[in-house]
Order: sequence, then structure tokens, then C-alpha cells
Amino acid sequence: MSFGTLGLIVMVIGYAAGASVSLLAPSDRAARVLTAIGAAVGGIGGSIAAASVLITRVPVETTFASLVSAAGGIAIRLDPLGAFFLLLVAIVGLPATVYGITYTGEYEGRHSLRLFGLMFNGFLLGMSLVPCAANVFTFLFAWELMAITSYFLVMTESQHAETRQAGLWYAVMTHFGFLVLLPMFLMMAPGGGATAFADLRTHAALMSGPARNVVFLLALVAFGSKAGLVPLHVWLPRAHPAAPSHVSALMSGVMIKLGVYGVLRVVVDFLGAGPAWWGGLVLAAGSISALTGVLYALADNDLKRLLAYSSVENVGVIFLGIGAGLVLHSYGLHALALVGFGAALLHTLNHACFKALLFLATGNLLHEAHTRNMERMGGLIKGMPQTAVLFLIGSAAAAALPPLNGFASEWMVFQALLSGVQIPQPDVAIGAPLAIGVLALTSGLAAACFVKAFGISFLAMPRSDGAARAREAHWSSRAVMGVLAAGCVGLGLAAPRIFDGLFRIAAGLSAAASSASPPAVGSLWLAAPNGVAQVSPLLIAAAAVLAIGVPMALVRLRGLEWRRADTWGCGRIQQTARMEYTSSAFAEPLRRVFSELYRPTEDLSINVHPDSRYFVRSITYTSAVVPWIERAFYDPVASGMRAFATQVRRLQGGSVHLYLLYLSGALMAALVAAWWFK
Amino acid sequence: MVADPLSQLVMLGSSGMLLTALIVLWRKGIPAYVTAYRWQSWLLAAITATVGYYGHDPQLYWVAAVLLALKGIAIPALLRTMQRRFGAEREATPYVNTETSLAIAGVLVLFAYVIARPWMTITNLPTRQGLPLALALLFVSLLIVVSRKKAMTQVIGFLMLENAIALLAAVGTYGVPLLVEFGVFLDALMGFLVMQIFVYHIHETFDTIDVEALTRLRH
Amino acid sequence: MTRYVAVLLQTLVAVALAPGLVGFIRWLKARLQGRRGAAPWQPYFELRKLFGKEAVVSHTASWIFTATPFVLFGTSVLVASVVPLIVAPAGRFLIGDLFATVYLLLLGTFFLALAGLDTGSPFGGMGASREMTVVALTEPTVALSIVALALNAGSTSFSEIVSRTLVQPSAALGPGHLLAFAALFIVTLAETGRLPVDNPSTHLELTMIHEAMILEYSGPYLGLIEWGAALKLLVFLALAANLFMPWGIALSLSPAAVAIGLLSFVAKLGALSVAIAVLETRVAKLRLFRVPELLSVSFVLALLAVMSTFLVR
Amino acid sequence: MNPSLSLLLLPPLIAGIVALVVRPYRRFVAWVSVVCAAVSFAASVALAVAVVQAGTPDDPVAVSTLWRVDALSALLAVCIAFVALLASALGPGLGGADEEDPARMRQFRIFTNAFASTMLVAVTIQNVALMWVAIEATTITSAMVIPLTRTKASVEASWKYLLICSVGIALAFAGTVLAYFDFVATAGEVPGALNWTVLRETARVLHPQLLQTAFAFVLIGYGTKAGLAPMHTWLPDAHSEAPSPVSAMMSGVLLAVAMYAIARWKAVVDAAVDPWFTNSLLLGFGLLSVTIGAFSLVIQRHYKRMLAYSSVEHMGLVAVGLALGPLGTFAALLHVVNHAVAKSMSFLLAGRILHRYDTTEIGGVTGLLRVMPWTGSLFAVGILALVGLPPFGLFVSEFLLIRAAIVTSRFWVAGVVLVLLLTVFVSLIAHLNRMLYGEMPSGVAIGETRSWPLVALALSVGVLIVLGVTLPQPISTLIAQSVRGVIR
Repeated sequence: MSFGTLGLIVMVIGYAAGASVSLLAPSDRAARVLTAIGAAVGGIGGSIAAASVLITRVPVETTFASLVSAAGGIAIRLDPLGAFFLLLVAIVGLPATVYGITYTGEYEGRHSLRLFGLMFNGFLLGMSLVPCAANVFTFLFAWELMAITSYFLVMTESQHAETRQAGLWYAVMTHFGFLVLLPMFLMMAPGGGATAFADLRTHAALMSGPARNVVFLLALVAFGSKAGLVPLHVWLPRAHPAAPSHVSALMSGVMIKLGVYGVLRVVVDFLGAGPAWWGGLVLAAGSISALTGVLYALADNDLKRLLAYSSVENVGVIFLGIGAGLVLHSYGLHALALVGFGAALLHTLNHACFKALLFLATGNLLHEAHTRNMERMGGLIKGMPQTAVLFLIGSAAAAALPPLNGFASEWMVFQALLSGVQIPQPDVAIGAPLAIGVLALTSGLAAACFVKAFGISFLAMPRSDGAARAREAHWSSRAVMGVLAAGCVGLGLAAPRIFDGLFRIAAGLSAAASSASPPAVGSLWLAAPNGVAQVSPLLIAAAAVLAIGVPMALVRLRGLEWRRADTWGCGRIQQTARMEYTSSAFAEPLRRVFSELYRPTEDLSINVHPDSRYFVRSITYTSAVVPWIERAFYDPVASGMRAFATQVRRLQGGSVHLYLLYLSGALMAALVAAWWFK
Repeated sequence: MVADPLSQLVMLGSSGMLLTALIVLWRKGIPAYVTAYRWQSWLLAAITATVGYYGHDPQLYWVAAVLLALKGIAIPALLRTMQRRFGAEREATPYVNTETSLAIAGVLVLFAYVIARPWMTITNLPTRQGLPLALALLFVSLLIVVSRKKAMTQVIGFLMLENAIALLAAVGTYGVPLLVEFGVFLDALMGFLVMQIFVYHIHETFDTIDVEALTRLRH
Repeated sequence: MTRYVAVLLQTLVAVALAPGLVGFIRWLKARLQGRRGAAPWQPYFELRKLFGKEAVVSHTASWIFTATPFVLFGTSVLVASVVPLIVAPAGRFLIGDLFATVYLLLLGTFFLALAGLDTGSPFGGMGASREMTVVALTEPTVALSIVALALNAGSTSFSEIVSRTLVQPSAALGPGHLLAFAALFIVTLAETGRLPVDNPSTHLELTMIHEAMILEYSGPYLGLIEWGAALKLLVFLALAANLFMPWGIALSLSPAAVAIGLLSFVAKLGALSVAIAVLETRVAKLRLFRVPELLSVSFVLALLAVMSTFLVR
Repeated sequence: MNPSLSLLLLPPLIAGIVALVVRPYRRFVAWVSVVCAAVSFAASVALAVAVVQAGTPDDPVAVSTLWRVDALSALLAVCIAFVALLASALGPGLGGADEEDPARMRQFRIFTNAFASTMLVAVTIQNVALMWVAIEATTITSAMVIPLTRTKASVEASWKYLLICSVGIALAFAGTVLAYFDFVATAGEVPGALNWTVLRETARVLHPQLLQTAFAFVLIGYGTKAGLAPMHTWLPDAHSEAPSPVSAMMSGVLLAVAMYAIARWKAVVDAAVDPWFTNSLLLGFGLLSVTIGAFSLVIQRHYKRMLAYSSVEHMGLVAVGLALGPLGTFAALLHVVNHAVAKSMSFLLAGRILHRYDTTEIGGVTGLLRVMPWTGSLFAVGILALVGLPPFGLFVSEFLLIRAAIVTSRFWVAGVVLVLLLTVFVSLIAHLNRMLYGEMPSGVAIGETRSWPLVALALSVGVLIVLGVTLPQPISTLIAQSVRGVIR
């Protein structure tokens, strides 16, 4: 038995045992620990399997034909692409598991931790099985296992009406994706009844152009809804804030990435990419998602929702990479295309790392400050200095600042897009620069967004008692966050080496370019496809340390006299938190610039003294950002559905005569049909 | 057309049955409906006996006898009891007024002929002319059930529907096998009894046998 | 090895020249406005004064506040060491390309904005918010200007861009190049806090951007920030100068070439400084919410640059 | 008569007679019912095993002049006996806190047992007309149990049920007579002419158009009973007003029995006419049912009606499946099995909820998970199974259904069904969401009472999961044999 098989067995047993044992745990405390043990064993098993496949490059395969034989049995095949995503589950899953031990402590006595343990392990198992699935039924099974369990995880804090609403949105959108997935796979299946992925791959090559186009569109919609592409992202900013933070980390870090996996698997692997407009569509979807995501993130005051929107943005960036790859592939530039896919994979990994870190850190914030609203935080850097540093690292990575990991992958996406400019087609040559412009704007806005996220929450004075009293969380949660932060730095510095591996994974997907070698030069340099433009995160880091450290040392050597004083407040003596810039105020300029997108509703109410209107008692200004994209897309559907449902309800009018009339009408219709059909 | 006495008699009887159904559409009092139903059942029994006589099928005599006893005597008597119990309630305003009802009934008879025409040719039974009439009776009975408001009228409509099917069986196949026939009788009797119970339930619970009152459950 | 030494030296030259550049522009502006103005080397005196003073730090401020000046200065120095100043870059040039440069500058800005928020002063927040807005809006223009250049050179690496322009002077005068230059120039004004986007010499509360962010800084910290900002201006001008008109840049390390390189560098900086000074005396500051319009103009210019480069090719 | 068949059919009859004879009501009557139902269930399993072991589809066990048990019969018999057992075991009268009036319990036992026997007879008898008699008898027996509590609503519901179904089922008899007429006219008098096998064998020589007309009558007739739209109108009323165990039987298997009749008739007609005809009719009525079922769920205030409309939707899916060739028929039959288990379980749980909350309104049931944690969880599982999520069996059957639509190149059917399934999902999850969570209403006792029914229902969940995850070989063989029995 190979390590891969062994790892998979350990993984499944670990998660399954964690799920069932925690359900039967004698106490809540025991349930917490058992949940974590199961998940940890499962995660370790998964990472062993993934690592062995990634190292040996030999896929692990097994089939259980007797299970659900009517639907093709359960089939497992873990190839390098799957292994990468399986590794992703472990990378985020293990820290989240450890974090969960203490984090779920506050649920004791309020929510069923046994049920939570069942769902948590089930969720991890579902996510781990998705990249292992090798036939349609297995894939859909794992996919839905992941969906259902995560629905219940989202509903953990069901006492809030907001959470229940979020759960509903989530369930509906995820099921929508699932129902699109179903015909997508079945269309690719050959008529004989085989639904193994290998058969799909062979049959997809024989399909007609229009059928391939339909499959592509269905795949984009189905997986896009999981990944959170605009306008299918609506569940994301609702479900992520509602879920417990380590679950949000898993959802944002891993689950939505399985949408990316799906697109790569189906569009690149099965369909073998297609015409250029496929890539164009993916680029457009990516651009819109990236921009919309970051703009809504910027406007939001809810820290977790901000992170959720930021996930939309990052998924957009990932799809920009995929789109660039698809365009390049369609023009026969296979080796360049792999750079796009590789960049997408790299950003997938990086985003998982820093977003998990940010969500976990936010969890600690919520726990201490008892609010998700940034306008009630502030000054947390004093009470939680270590969390602050960790959050800062995550923020900087999310803002794609060098030398952290976000920078490396965005740089690669840039280079992939730049390669598109070389294609001698006017539409590509105009589309690619536009995508570059969008990506640049996105990264600028992301920087602004994370300045806000970190600056408003952690800096200056606390805006509420909870924020003032906040203290560091349990050491274990800080430790796992430290691991993730180290990951953000490490992945950034080691990006060239990692990209090399991801490039090879991408090469395995496409028969046309399986022999292409990555453009990287050595392990120090991240290189553009043409090999000329290069960047070395490690050297940047070294040089930055020097450039910052030397002046610092010089100034210190010279001796720096300093003293504390109050912040200047225009002559006002006592500085209060009310004087600080708020989250809304910070976003105000950009909100004005992009008012078309935000369409904010503003309400200014001034309460004056009854005797004279010149004595103002209070001024209240409220401004709400209306997510009109959601309204534009979903309100018509919802209202149409309700209107039609109202009509259908009328059928059941209560009168038995009416019912008998239906019966007679149906009889007449059937008789006419029988008479007419010969 | 051959002037076959069986054919003549069956045509006569079937037309009579259809006529009784049309009378229900025309008249407004429940006693009149019961009478119409009784006549219809007697005609059915007569047709069955006739078919048995000419078709040399003694089984059908038995069937005719049971028909007469059950549908010609017992059920009308029970209906009469019910009617007395509830007083002489009239079918005041049907959903479709008399003129329109009769016009629709005409259309339905036509429709029955249209439907039945293609397959009338497959048999050369002398009774085949009764088939479209049986079908027409079926449609008209449906019309009664649909358009009349009183629970009792609906019951009578349903009973006529059963008669229509019995007629269909008699003229099309000279009766179904005896076992089936008796199974059907049993069902018909049980069904009627249960319906009767429910009509009492309705009267008890709603103080009326007007089915219009039964519109609480909707959507 | 000598190349690294040369780069180190030219970086030091740039660091040394930066305050002078600011002083020169100020002096020139004063002259153009009919004032005598302080001497061009006045900023050096100011820096010396600041470094001698005691720093005052707000009670609310955290370590972010004290670390930021070093980060800002450090990234500026780092960027100065990457961009072509006097000596032409060759091959794999130190640490990165144009995109890396942009992101390094963003790193400095990121910290500066955080520091603005750190003290809890409303001005700091206001400045941070505005600065991030402007920076975010300039990013696409910068990126597209890079694309326009890269289209010619086939790479975003400095050495490729410079050498390709040197080999092909006609390309430098092509519409794509000129439009990209215009776009980048507008971006330079915005990024370095010059008129009409920001007024470097105002302390009028409601119009400040950069000055609002650094309002709480004093002593050596302020000195570092001022110095870093000056260096950033120099870097941007150097970029505009050497990427679009690299003539005179030292291709070898021979003393003569280096001397010519230095002279031409100073001359190009001087010319651009004059342009800025003239511009700043001619135009008034834009209202904050008109700034996006200016930046969108620059974005359109950059897009046109890319497209015309593509069409000409 | 085959001993297994006797053991299948007689116990419910005996139990019914015992309940009838013993008056006033005694508790042992209920136990007799449960034991009889268990025996009947065991016999049905034995029959199914025998059928599977026999192997070929046209080699039925327990054949006599009157009876015939092939794979399809056995499949339905197992479902009926299972649901009857469940309903019997969880019905009133076995003791416990929720005891009702003895007269009512007596009535309940008499008629549910009669109901179960008539259904079992309907699926095992081989004469089509006698099958009709049995199905008509199911209407009568089940209608008697609906107004156990004589409320206005239940009286109304039972009247509508009785009248509409009687009229409908009479039409089915008209269809049967027409087919017999066809047979007598073209093939002459043959003994056992009304037997399935004979009908099918001779169908080739029958007059196609007459057979089509007959099928139209049969489809409308049995369709009424099966809850196909637009003849479904009685269904939400009857299912919501009946006592929960009866709802479970009606929704779980009675509808399936009617679909069984349609499937049998379809097999006959398809032998004579191009299957396109029956398929189109079934597709039309099936899709209409799914549509009406789905959209009636969107704005629904009562949870039992919600379950009832969901039955309309599922029967529509079964009808669509029957129209989609062998694979579709496989999916449809599997769906019948899954639906029987899931729906009966949901109705029984709904009964528990109704008992506790004393309201049928969804709005009145909040915080269910905290008021009755196990009932709530199981109810959630039931609903999740009904919307077709894995790992439950309905997922497999719906998956196969879509598959069948795509394999037969009816992409639009797949598309329409998927959109409607999404609508169902949205509605049911929204309602479920509202019921499970939120504040507990005041005055509702907290905690579970009488937990052993929950164990029984958890067993149903186990069955659903087994069907969804492994779909054991014998079951799939049985269904495959059934498919071969109705499609050639």
C-alpha cells in the first residue's frame, strides 16, 4: 500500500471518526476535544496523501464499484491537481481545528457542540473528497456533503435572525450551483452510462462545439457560484460573517477554492480549454468580481463582511489568471497559458493562507470586543499586540505588498495578462490591458481597504468598552495564527520554488503543454514567461530589511530623544474616540467616486431645540450602501417567483366544483390528445 | 342499418338514460333528481337484461337483478330518506344556469360522438350504437357533478357516472366478468354509504349541504 | 561586484540629491511667482534642524507610528536603488521590475496611511483616507503606462525598456510613448503630492492630503518622512526621465560614461523640475472630488498609449 | 395461494377484523395490529427475496389465477408493508401520554388495517378490474379515517377527497372497460382477458386509438389518485387534515399504488402504440405536477400542506421518470421507494410537532430544534432528503432522473426539472429554516416525550442513507427487474 492510499484511508477514518465520536461525546468539553482530534488526524492523513502524490507524481486510485452501483459506484483518483487542493484543505484545516478547540469554548451550553463536531468533520471530509473524486456521483456526493455540513455550520449562531437569513441565502445559492453542476456533468457523459471522469474526458473531446460551449457556461456558472464570482457571490458576504470564525476561514480559504478546482478540472482538464471567448468571459467575470468585491469590501464596516468581500475580490484575481491562461491557450501559446493557470493556483494558495489568518484573527477580535462592527473597535493594538502584528501581516499580504505572498501571485497574474498583449488580435490586445488596469486598480483599492481594516480596528483609541478591555486570546490560537503568518511570509519568499511546482501541476492538465518547463530561473527569481522580467521576493525582503534597518540603526546610534504628548486636537484639550476618523468616513471619498456602483442612501436627521432651530441637539447621519447588483439580479427573480406562486396558489381556491372542473378539463385534454395522436 | 331489435332497444334505453341525466340538468328539486336517477337505473337494468337475453348470457340476468335491487330500489330509497331529513332544499343557483348547462351538454354529446367514431368500427356488435351515448352520459354526469352545488346533487351525479360506465360495459362488452361486476357493486354500495355518511357529517358540521360552504381549505 | 557598488553609489547620490530637488523646485516657484524664495539647499538645513530636535509622540500612538518613517524612507531608498538613475541597468537588475517598484512604493504609502490613523487625530484619518483614495486611483494608470512601455520592450524589466528605447529612438517619439509619458507625469504629480492634486506647501486643514497624514510627526521622524517623500519625487521624475528618454545614461562603468550619465541625469531632473514649477504656478489646486476626474483622464491617456502602441506596432 | 402471499395479505385483514370485533377498544388491538403489520412486512421481504432469487423479470413468484407477484409488485408490497408497519407502530392507541378517545382509536385501527390490506391487494392481484376495485376501496377506507376528529376542516377535506377521487377513479374504470371492450372486440373472449399478462401479450393486435382513449381515461383516473396536477387538488386538503399516520400512508404509498397502476397500463399501451404517446402525456402531467407542487410550496403557511404539495411534486417527478425510458423508469421506481420512506417519516414527525405546538402553521412553530431536539433534527433530515440532497436516497433517484432526461436527449426536461427543483429547495429550506430556529413560543413544553418512536424514525433515516450511499445490490436488482417488467 502506498503512502497515498494510506493517507487517504487515515483521512477518511479520521474525519468520519471525529464526526461520529464527537456526536456521542459525554460532554461539551469532550466533544470539543474529540472534534479536534478527529479533524487533526484526518488533516494529517490528507496532507500525507497529498504530499505523497505531489512528490511522486503518481496518482492514487481506488474504486468501490459495489457502492451505489446504479450511479457508477464510488471512485477515487487523486492526481497532482487534486492533491494540491487536498493539501489546501489540510493547510487551513489544521490551524482552524486547533483554533476551534478554544474558540468553540464560548458555545458551551448554548449550542450543541456534538452536532457542531459532526458537521465540522463532515465539512472537512466533504472538502477533502471533492478533489479526490473520480466520477460524477462521487464528486456530487462530496460536493453536497460539503454544502450541507457547511450550511449547518453557518447556522451555528442561529439565534440571530441575520444568521438565519444568511443560511437561507447560502443554502439556496449553493444548491443552485449544484443543480447547474448536475446537467453539466451529465452532458459530458457518454451515452453508454459511464460517468467516470476518464470517460468524461474522452467524450468531451468528441462533443460538438455548441455542446462544449454549453458545458463551459454551465461549469462557469456552477463553480462560479461556489467560488463567489459576481453576481453569484451574494451568499458569500452573508454566510462568512454569520459562521464561526474558524469556519469562515475554512469556507473562505478552501471551500470557495474548490470552485476554482472545478473550473480547472472541467474547463482545462476535460474540455481541454476552448475558443478565445471562453477566456474572455472568464477574464470579464474575474475583472468584475475583483473590482466589485474590493469596492464593497471598502465600503463595509463589518469586519468579517469586509473579509468576505475581499474573498470575492481575490477569487476575481484568481479567475483573471485562469482567463489569461484560457486566452493564451486558445492561441496555441500553451506554455504561456500554464503561467496563467499556475498564477491562479499560486494565488489560490496564498489567499487561503492570508485569508485564513485574517479570519482567525478576526475571530479573536470578535471574541474580545463582542462586535463585528469596526466602528466599535479601535485601539486593539494595545490590548492585543501579538494579534495586531499577525493581522497586520495578513493585511499586508492581502494588499499584495512585497515581499509577502499576495505580491508574488499578483505579480504572476500581471505577467500572465501581459503575455496576452502579445497576441495579434485587436480584441485581446485591448481586453488584456483593460484587465491589467482593473487588476491594478483592485490592488490599489485592496491596499486602501486593508489600511482601513487594520487602521480602524487596531489603531488609535478604543471606541467601545469591549474594545478597551480586549486582551490577547489563548496562546494556542495565537500559535496557529503565527504559523499562518509565517506561511504568508514563507510562501512569499519561496514563491519561485512553489510556482515551479504549480506550473508542473498545471502542465499535467493540458496534453498540449505537458512538456513545457516553467520560466523560473533558480529558486530565487520569479520570472515572467519571456524570462526577462524577473522579481525576487527573497532579495526584496533582504534589501528592505537593509534599507529600513540601516537608517533605523543610524538614528538609534545618534540617539533619539522623544516624549509623549497628547494628539493635537485643534486646541481641544481632551482627545476622545469620537474625534477619530471612522470606518465610514475613511471610505467616504471612494464612496463618492464610485457612487454609481454603491448608490448609497443617505439620511441626515438634525434634532434641534424646540425653541430655536439654531440650537442643534444632535445630528445623525446614516448612509447605507445598497448592493444594487444583488437587487438587479435577484429581486426580479424573487418577485417573479412570488408572483407566479401567487397565481399558482389561486388554483387551490377551495371550491370542490373548481377542482372537479380541472379534472374534467384534464380528461378532455387527454381525450383530445388520444384522439388526435395517431 | 339493420333493424336489429337489440340495437333498437339498446339505443332506446341508452337515449333514455341520457335523457334522465339531462332532466337533472333541467330540473331544480332534489326529489326530481332522485326520480330521474331511479328511472335511469331501471333503464340500465333493462338494457342489461336485454343484452343478456339477446346475447344469450344468463349471467347478465343476475347482474340486472342486482342492479335493479341496488340502484333501482335501495339507493333511491336511501336518497329519498336523506332528502326528507334535510328538507326540500332546492338547487337554487347552480354555477352554470340551466340553458347554458343544456347547451354544454349538447356539445358534450357531440364530443362523445367525435371521440367514439374512430373506434366504433372495430366491432360489429349490434349494441355498438350505444357506445357514444354511454360516453355522452359519462360526460353529462361529470357536468352535473361539476356544476351543481348541493352535496346530494353531486352524489347523484356521481351515481349517474357509475351508471354510465355500467352502460359502457353492457353495450361494449356485454358486461365484464361476474367477479369484477360484483366487486364493482360492492365498491359502489360502500362508496355510496360513505358518501351518505359524509353528507350527514357536512350537514351536522356546516348546517347545510351546500358544498359552497366547503371552501375553508385553500392554497 | 562593481555593478553593485555602482548601484549603491548612485542610490546614495539620489538620496543626497533628493532634498536639493525639492529645494530647487521651491526656489524656482518662488522666482516664477516673483518672490525671492529660500535657497535651493534650504531643505538640507531643515533636515539637519529636524534631526537635532526632540520627537513628540502622541499618547495614543503605537509602534506603527514610530516605525513608519523608517519604512517609508527605506522603501524609497530601495526603489531608488532599483530604478535607472545614472547607470543603465543590465540584465537581471537587483531585485525586481517596474511592478515591484510600484508595489514597493505602495508598501511605504500603506504604512504612512496607517500611521496617519494611529494617533487618532481626525486629520491623520482624513489624510490617510484621501491618500489611499488617490493612490488607488493612480494604480491603473501606472500599470497601463508600464504596459505601454512593456509593449515596446516586450518586458517589464527596466533594462529591457531602457535598452530597447536606446536602440530604437523612433519608438520614443511614437504616440504611445508620448501618451504614456503624459499619463505617468500626471500620476507623478498625484503620487508625490504636487499641485493640482495636493498642495505641498499648505497646512490649510481641509485641503491637506499628505501633510494631514504627517501632521503628528516631529523631529527626526518628520525629517525621515520629508526626506523619503523627496526621494520618492526624485524617483518618479527619474522614471519619467530615463524610461522615456534614456539618452545619456551610462551604459558602461567607465568614468566618462558615468560622468555623462550624472550630468544628463541632473539635466533631465532639472528640466522636469522646471515643468513642475511652471505647472504649479499656473494651476490652482483641484477640489478633492475633482481629482478622480484628473486621474481618469490619465487612465484614458494610458489606455490610449497602449492601444496606439499596439496599432503602430 | 403462496404462503408468503397469504402472510402478506391476511395479517392486516385479521388485525382489521380484530379491531372491528373488539369493542370497546382495548390496547391489545393496537399490539395485534403492530404484530400483524410486522408479519406482513416480513412476508413482503420474503416475496421480494424470492423474486430477486428467481432472477428473470417474467418469472414471477406466487402466481395463481387471481394473484401474481413479480418484481414490481414485490417492490410496492415492501414499501406498503413498511409504511404500514411504521404507521401502525407510531399510531395512537399503544399507550403513552397522547391517548385519544377509544372510539376514535378503534376506528383508526379498523380502517388503517383495511386501508393497508386494500393497497396490498391492489399491487398483488393480476386482474386489472379487480385492481381497480381494490384501489377504489382504498379511497373508501382511507376517507373514513380522515375526519377522526370531526372538525369543519377535516369534514371538508374528507368530502373533497371522497368526491374527487371517486369521480376520478370511476374514470379509470371507464378506461378499463374501454380497454376490455377493445380486447373483446379484436381478440375475442379469452379467459383471464383482464389479466396484465394476457393484456400485454395481445396488446399488439388491439386497436391503437381505442387503447389511447382508454389510457387517457386511466391516466386521468389513477392520476387523480396519484395526485398528478391538475387532479391533485384533494391531496393537500386530505393529507393535511388526516391523522399523521394516515397521511404517512396516503402520501408515502397510496400515491405510489396509483402510479403503479399507471405504470402497468403504460406497459400495456406501449405494446400497441408508439410509446411517444404515453410518454408525452406522462411528461405533460408530470411536469405540470412538479410545477404546481413546486410553486405551491413558495408561499405556504402550513407544514403539513407543505409536505402534501411536496408529494405532488414528487409524484410529478415519478411520472416524468416513467416517461424517460428504462433509465428513467428505474429512477422513477427508486424514487417511489425513497419517497415512501422519506415522506412517511416526515409526516409522522409532523404529527409529533403538531401534537406539541398545537398549530399547523409554519409561523407558529419556531425554535423546534430547542423544543424537540431529536424530532427537529429528524424532521430537518426528512426535509433535506425530500429536497434531494445527498447522502439520502432521493438524491440518487433524482440524479438518475436527470441523467435519463439527458441520455434521451430531452435537455429541456432536464432544465425545467432542475429549475423547479431549485424552487422546491428554496421554499422548503426557507420554511424549514423558520421552523427549526428562532425563539421558542411561550407555553410550549420543552423536551422529548416517548422517545422510542424516534428510534423507529431514525431507522428510516438509516434506510434513506443506505439507499443513498450504497443502494444495496438486491434492491437495485429488484428495481432493474421491475423496469424490465414494464419496459420491453
